[in-house]
Amino acid sequence: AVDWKKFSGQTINVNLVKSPRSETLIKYLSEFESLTGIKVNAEATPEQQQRQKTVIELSTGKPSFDVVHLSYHVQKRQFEKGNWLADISGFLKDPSLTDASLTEKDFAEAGLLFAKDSKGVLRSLPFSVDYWIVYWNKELFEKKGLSYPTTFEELVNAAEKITDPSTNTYGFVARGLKNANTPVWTSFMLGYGAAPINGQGKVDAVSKEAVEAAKLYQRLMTKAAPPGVSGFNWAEAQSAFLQGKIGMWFDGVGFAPPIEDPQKSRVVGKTGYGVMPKGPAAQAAGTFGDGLGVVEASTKKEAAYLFCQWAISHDMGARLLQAGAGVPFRQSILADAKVREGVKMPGAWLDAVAGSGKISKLALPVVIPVTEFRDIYGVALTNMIGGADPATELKNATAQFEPVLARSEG
Amino acid sequence: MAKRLIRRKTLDSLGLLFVAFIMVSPVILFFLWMISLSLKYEIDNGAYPPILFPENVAWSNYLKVFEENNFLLYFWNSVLVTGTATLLALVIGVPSGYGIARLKAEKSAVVIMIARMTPGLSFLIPLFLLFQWTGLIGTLWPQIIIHLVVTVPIVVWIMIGYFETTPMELEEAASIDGATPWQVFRLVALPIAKPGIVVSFILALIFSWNNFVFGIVLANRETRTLPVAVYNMLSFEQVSWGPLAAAALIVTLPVLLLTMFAQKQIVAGLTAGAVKGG
Amino acid sequence: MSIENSVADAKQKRSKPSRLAPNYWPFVLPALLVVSAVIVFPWVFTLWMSVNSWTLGQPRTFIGFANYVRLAQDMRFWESLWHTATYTALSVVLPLFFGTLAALIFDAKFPFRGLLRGVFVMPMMATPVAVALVWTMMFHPQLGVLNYLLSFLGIGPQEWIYNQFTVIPSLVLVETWQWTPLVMLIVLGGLAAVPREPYESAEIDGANAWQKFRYLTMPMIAPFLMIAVIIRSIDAIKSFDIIYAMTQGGPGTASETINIYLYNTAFAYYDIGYGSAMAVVFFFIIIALSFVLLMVRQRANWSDMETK
Amino acid sequence: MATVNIQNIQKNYGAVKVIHGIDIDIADGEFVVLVGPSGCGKSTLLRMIAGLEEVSGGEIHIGSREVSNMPARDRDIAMVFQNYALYPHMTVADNMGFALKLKKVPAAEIQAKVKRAASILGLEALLDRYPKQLSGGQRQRVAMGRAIVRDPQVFLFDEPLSNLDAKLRVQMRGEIKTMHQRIGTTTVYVTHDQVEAMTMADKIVVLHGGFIEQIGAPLELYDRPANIFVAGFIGSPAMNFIDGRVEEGVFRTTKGLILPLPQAVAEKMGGRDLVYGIRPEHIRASTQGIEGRVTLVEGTGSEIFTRLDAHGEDIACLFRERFDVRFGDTVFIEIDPSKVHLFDKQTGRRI
Amino acid sequence: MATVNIQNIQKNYGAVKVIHGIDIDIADGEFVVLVGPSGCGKSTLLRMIAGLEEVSGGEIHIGSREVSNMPARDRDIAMVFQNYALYPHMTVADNMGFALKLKKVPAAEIQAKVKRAASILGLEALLDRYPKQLSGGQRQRVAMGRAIVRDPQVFLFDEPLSNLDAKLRVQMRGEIKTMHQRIGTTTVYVTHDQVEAMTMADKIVVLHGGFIEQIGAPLELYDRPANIFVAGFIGSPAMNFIDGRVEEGVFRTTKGLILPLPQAVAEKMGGRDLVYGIRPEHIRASTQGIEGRVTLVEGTGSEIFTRLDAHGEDIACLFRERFDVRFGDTVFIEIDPSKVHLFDKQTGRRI
Ligand SMILES: Nc1ncnc2c1ncn2[C@@H]1O[C@H](COP(=O)(O)OP(=O)(O)OP(=O)(O)O)[C@@H](O)[C@H]1O
Ligand SMILES: Nc1ncnc2c1ncn2[C@@H]1O[C@H](COP(=O)(O)OP(=O)(O)OP(=O)(O)O)[C@@H](O)[C@H]1O
Ligand SMILES: [Mg+2]
Ligand SMILES: [Mg+2]
Repeated sequence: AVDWKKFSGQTINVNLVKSPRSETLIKYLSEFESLTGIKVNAEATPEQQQRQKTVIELSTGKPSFDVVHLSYHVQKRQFEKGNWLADISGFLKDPSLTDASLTEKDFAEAGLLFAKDSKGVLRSLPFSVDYWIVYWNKELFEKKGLSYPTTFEELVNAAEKITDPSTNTYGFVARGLKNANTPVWTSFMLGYGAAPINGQGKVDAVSKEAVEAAKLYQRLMTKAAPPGVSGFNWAEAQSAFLQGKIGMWFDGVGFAPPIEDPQKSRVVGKTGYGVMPKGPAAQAAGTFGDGLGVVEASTKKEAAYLFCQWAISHDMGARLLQAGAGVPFRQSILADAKVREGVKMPGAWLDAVAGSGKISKLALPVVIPVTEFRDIYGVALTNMIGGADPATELKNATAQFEPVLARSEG
Repeated sequence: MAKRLIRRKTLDSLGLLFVAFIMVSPVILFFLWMISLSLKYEIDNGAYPPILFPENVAWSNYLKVFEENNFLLYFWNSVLVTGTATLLALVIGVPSGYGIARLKAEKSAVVIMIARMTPGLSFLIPLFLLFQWTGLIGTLWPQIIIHLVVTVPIVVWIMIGYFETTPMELEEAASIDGATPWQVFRLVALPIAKPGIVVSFILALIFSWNNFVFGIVLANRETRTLPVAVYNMLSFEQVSWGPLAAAALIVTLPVLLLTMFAQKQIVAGLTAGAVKGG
Repeated sequence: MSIENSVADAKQKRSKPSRLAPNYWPFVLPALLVVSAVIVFPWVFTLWMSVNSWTLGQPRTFIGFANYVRLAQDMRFWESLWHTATYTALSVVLPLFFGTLAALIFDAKFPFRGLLRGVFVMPMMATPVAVALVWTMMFHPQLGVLNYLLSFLGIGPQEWIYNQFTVIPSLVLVETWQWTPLVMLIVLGGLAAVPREPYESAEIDGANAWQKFRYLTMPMIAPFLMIAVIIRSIDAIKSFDIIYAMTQGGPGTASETINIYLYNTAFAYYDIGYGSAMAVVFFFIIIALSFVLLMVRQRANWSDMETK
Repeated sequence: MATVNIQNIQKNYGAVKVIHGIDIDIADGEFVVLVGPSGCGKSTLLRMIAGLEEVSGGEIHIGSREVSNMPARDRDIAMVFQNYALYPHMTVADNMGFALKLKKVPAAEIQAKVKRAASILGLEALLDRYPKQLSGGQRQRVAMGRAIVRDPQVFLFDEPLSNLDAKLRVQMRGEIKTMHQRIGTTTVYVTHDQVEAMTMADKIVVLHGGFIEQIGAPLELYDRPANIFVAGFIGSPAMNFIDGRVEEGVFRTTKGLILPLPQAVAEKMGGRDLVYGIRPEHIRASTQGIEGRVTLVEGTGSEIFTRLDAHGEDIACLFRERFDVRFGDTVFIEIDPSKVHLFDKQTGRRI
Repeated sequence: MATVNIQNIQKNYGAVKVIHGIDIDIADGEFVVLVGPSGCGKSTLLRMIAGLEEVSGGEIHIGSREVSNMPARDRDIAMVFQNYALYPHMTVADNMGFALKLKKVPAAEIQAKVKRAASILGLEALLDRYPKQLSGGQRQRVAMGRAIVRDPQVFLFDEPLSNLDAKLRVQMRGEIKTMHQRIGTTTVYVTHDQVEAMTMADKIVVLHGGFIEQIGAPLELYDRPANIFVAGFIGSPAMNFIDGRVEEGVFRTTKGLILPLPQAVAEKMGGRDLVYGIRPEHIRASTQGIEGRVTLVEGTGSEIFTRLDAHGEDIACLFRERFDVRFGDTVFIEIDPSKVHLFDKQTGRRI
């Protein structure tokens, strides 16, 4: 069994991204401290800042933290290349450190893919998975006599039908702001059976499928989305949806809790949660995820590992899910009927999660300059909302991005 | 006739009052809205048409600010960073303003102005590395030191203006009276420049208090200052305009109070100082 | 007498410390040292990095001026330069206009003047980040209070910072809102320094109110307006907090100024070398701008009134 | 050119009455000096004539027009201010041409007029300078030039010389006088310097506390001051005033000193409490007469000013003869009885 | 108290020579006035004595000490500035005691000394006031008090009266003189006002362009000015200077006017180009003699100042007699030959 008290007395610093997930961790931190006797200094900062700071600190070789929370879809390659994360394969196999229930097999496929580096070495523990789903306003759908779309075609139709600027009502909203909007497009692309970077690591964003996906994006965002959407990040989109003026909102599964909070929402109980409709080539739920890693430079790797392990433990994962704050990567938790019973979110949400899990696909390429990728194509997408031709925009963006990619990978 | 005159004058000044009120209204509107946001639940904050006075007042927004974050610690950090940076700036900036004014050393003033012209961002990485090598990261010192880049130029600039206007003869009189240069400065020049010192103190305080860029990179959980903490209220996956506005209000409140309280001095000092400020 | 001797002699004469005039350098030195200490190292570092290729987490290599060459070919940089120029120009002109207007009003006497002036000055004192966040909420195209207010004037909803064409004007609106008071204070100082007597002369010479403003006030406060222009330009060109907190350069790159692009390059792409080159160029642009403005100021100056 | 007619003019600032109903008649082309101690209301009066200050009562006529409620710009007057009030941002030429420019006079004509005025004042070489590049005297001349160019009905001057040093003051007052002789515009000139008033005026108006003390030609005021105030104000060094009464044909001061009186007067005034006035320059040194101990000697070469303590009375004397006196010496003086002024003790009026 | 000895003192500002090697000996207790036109270097010289300005050459001795390179604070002098330079943040008492406080004199002793000085100057009631609560004259006295308290070896004054109005100036110059008579400290006093110089000085030093023109007692300068500059500078109104040469026992001006000369002089000077100097107050009105047309009249009651155009020469006259002259009148004047000064045309030196 795990010897929790072995590193009692040590102090570790934990650097988290501010989100409902990290808030759950912080909320129950005292449990971990009393369990292990390890003192934890945890701080959660907004995503953008946290990313900047952790990278700067890690690159100096003397980071001020032992555990780092990373977004796989953005930072995986970068962290690998910098050799910033410790190899924890050994810890996972050590029964005095790892609970028997935790095995590689328990993780969803996408999670393992995320957690292991290109050589197959385990560098982090997958913490939470984020599928993109469709939040839909049942009231607005009923009014127009519509039902939840099953294909992209239907999605567009429904969105356009619901849209009525005279009542300030719009059928569809998603991120339009540069950078944040790229995953929307790449998620669509999955439905066309394509990805922006092909298997050889080459950019492939001017394919017919890519252009089709971009056209879909353009159509939805220009015909059915509220004005100013090109400046919307998730926050603006969420605000709009919460006020009941939006038919469908396409974003991560983790944004659900405020929808069911009467202090924040006018759509409590009126919201449907739908799996991403089927595209012409495939049905796929864009998947993102984050994990917890032990910093290579840390001198308290074991204690840090204990923390990571605790964070993704059965109990903590259950709490995460039940609060609607996130979805654990561990199948055993999702499968546990007891856990499912405790979920506070509507059943439809859980169904959407489960349904998405079955068609999960990584939505962003695993490269170092993810931010540049998102920025460059994000600008192209924003331009499309402004009316630019998708094919040309994508071509220009690709021309810009190729050298960046070459520089970083070369 | 006199009555007619008086009536015309009051009309004039009422007209001016009206125009001034129009000019000020965007300010009033803004702060009113800020207060309103901070007192509403999310559901009212997103409402359209907007609600100015909510039915349910959300005092909890303020509670949340103090509960969820270590706001008191950040407040204290801000006080320490700003206070120390400002006091240090006075300690070195006031004599320097004096020296520059007396030396007519415009060139040294330019060096100090360059600090003002340098984009703040370009300090960040080098200084972060520097502070890490020196092991200061994790303390408040990096922020204090970097805030000096903000405070010292303000103090020096305003003080140059003040010392240039104090008559040289006073100091000559003092030196004839037997004062050493240091005594001349301490016993004569300094007391006379008191209003300038107060103003530069207030302004340095305000601009240091408001500084945001430096804190993003140099501060961590223990050493974060208020503006950064406010920005950190933005959390992923949860809009929370109410607490955000409450936090924003809490940060600006001390400064706004100070402004109201010392507006005469600030106006006087800034007009005098700013005029020199080119 | 040898040449060396005479050189040494000359040197000695020049450096002969004046025995009577107090030595003021000890007063200046501490601040000079502190400021140099804080800025010199960053500058050396930045200059050195700008001739290197260095992305955080990857090895650093010396590449000479390649970063600068890349910069010259970087469309996004040129675009940001253009954004910076328009942003700066607008952020100078508008506060200048409104600030002058406000100064003229607050120079007159009327009830509650002090109070209103105090309120008017508040925006420049308020914490920019806090201010920016509240403005963001007010700009929301669907739910924001600004569109609501506009609807009373019969103006349809605007997209404000959410539209690539209106984003810079909207940001400038905030910038104007925040920094008009500074201009007002400077001009107020100018008005206070303007002698009153010429107005009586002008009255007797037959000038009406507009003529007094046109021929006396304007030219006499011109030097102060120049100062306002200089201060405002330097601040506006470096503007960061507001843009960063409100749009981060978006939509697209429609509001990406050099400072924001610089920030993104260094802190989002971790491309320190390239970012440093950008910082160097940016700094020289600021210096050049200040220099030009100072020259203009010297020319536009009918007197050195403001230097007394 | 025009007459200026001031009728029962009053001025209050709030509850404070500053001018108490004053009448002055100024003839066409006359040079009138308003003189009086600081704060007596000279500037206020002048500014009311100019239209820079509103009247609280009474009327002002310039020529045949009632101007009391007319704005300054319509009164057709020109004014030279104490500190000249030049437009600091305009050249000398622009300063002088400004009024004409406002009247939309063609540029060529403006230039011609400015040139003419400049040549009168010897400013030709300075037309392109800015005020701050000028000396005090030059600025003063520009201010006058600005007035001349307009060819107004009335010139107003408010202490135009008080910012100049002594030498320049003497020179400029000559120039102003000469200019007036040449162009003959009606002029009202304010000063608190009685030498200026005496040397320049056709007519002096002595103001005091918002009332007129006396109006008259300079020598009239010197020879027959209407009251103690005017007597003390006009003449430098100031007249000696000694309290006492007329007894047995002489004047006996309260301290017991005996002073001479003209015969005729002595007979009429017996027994009244009076103030005895004698100007320092009307006292002669002598070998007999009134004895005094010297308490101050100031010699300038051409004159010797001394103060004597005579029987406890402090008497100032101005001697034109060169003679050797020192602090503490005892000297004798004589007073010319015909130069004595007598004033009523209560009212201060001349007798 | 001490002597002050100035030897070959020079001062350059960069390449500009402002003081050209000056020697002045000041006896213990003497009151020396430095006088001269603006910019002649008076202040510079005084400030070199004070130690506020470095000497570029030469030596200054105070008593037996060479002080040329001593900082001001060690020279044991006191100085009164033109605008008094009172410390605005200190009370009158603190202002006066400041120097003693710096010397670490015990507080009780400071208080006593301040009290004594205050009583000399009549400042007892004002000791707790701040400078801005004082009138100009009171400030002036505080500035003197600050000097007195220290009981220094030398007092220096730089135009201490020039900011006061005429009346007060006369009064204060009396007070300064009186104070000097009482405490007898060696004093160097700078002014550009020749009346001040004449009335106050034991010895006057006339400076001009960084050179000494003449050193002497006041009447010496008035009666026997060493050169044209001093002759023109001392005396008010200024002396008339007329170019010409001595021919046949009289002085014939370049324009042909004949002026009288003392017999003895006329004989010696035959044929030389000279400048003829006569003071306006040494010209008498007459019924015959030199004829002139009046170009300016300024009467103050006790005197009449006129300028005459006599045969093309401009002659200023000051008449003490009252007589009626008008602009344009023709009058006759007489010159007392014994009061005539003659100067060499080339060198300007007195002959
Ligand atoms: N705006 C004002 N409000 C109130 N009182 C005033 C105002 N202007 C002048 N006074 C008062 O009116 C009186 C006359 O002032 P005025 O300026 O006319 O004096 P003056 O004779 O010109 O004096 P000076 O010789 O000092 O210029 C003074 O007692 C002054 O205090
Ligand atoms: N710091 C300086 N640099 C250059 N020249 C100077 C400086 N100070 C004074 N001078 C010049 O030295 C000369 C003498 O100046 P100083 O002040 O001694 O004159 P002054 O006799 O006191 O005149 P005033 O009566 O106007 O006070 C002047 O020509 C002046 O321009
Ligand atoms: Mg006046
Ligand atoms: Mg001087």
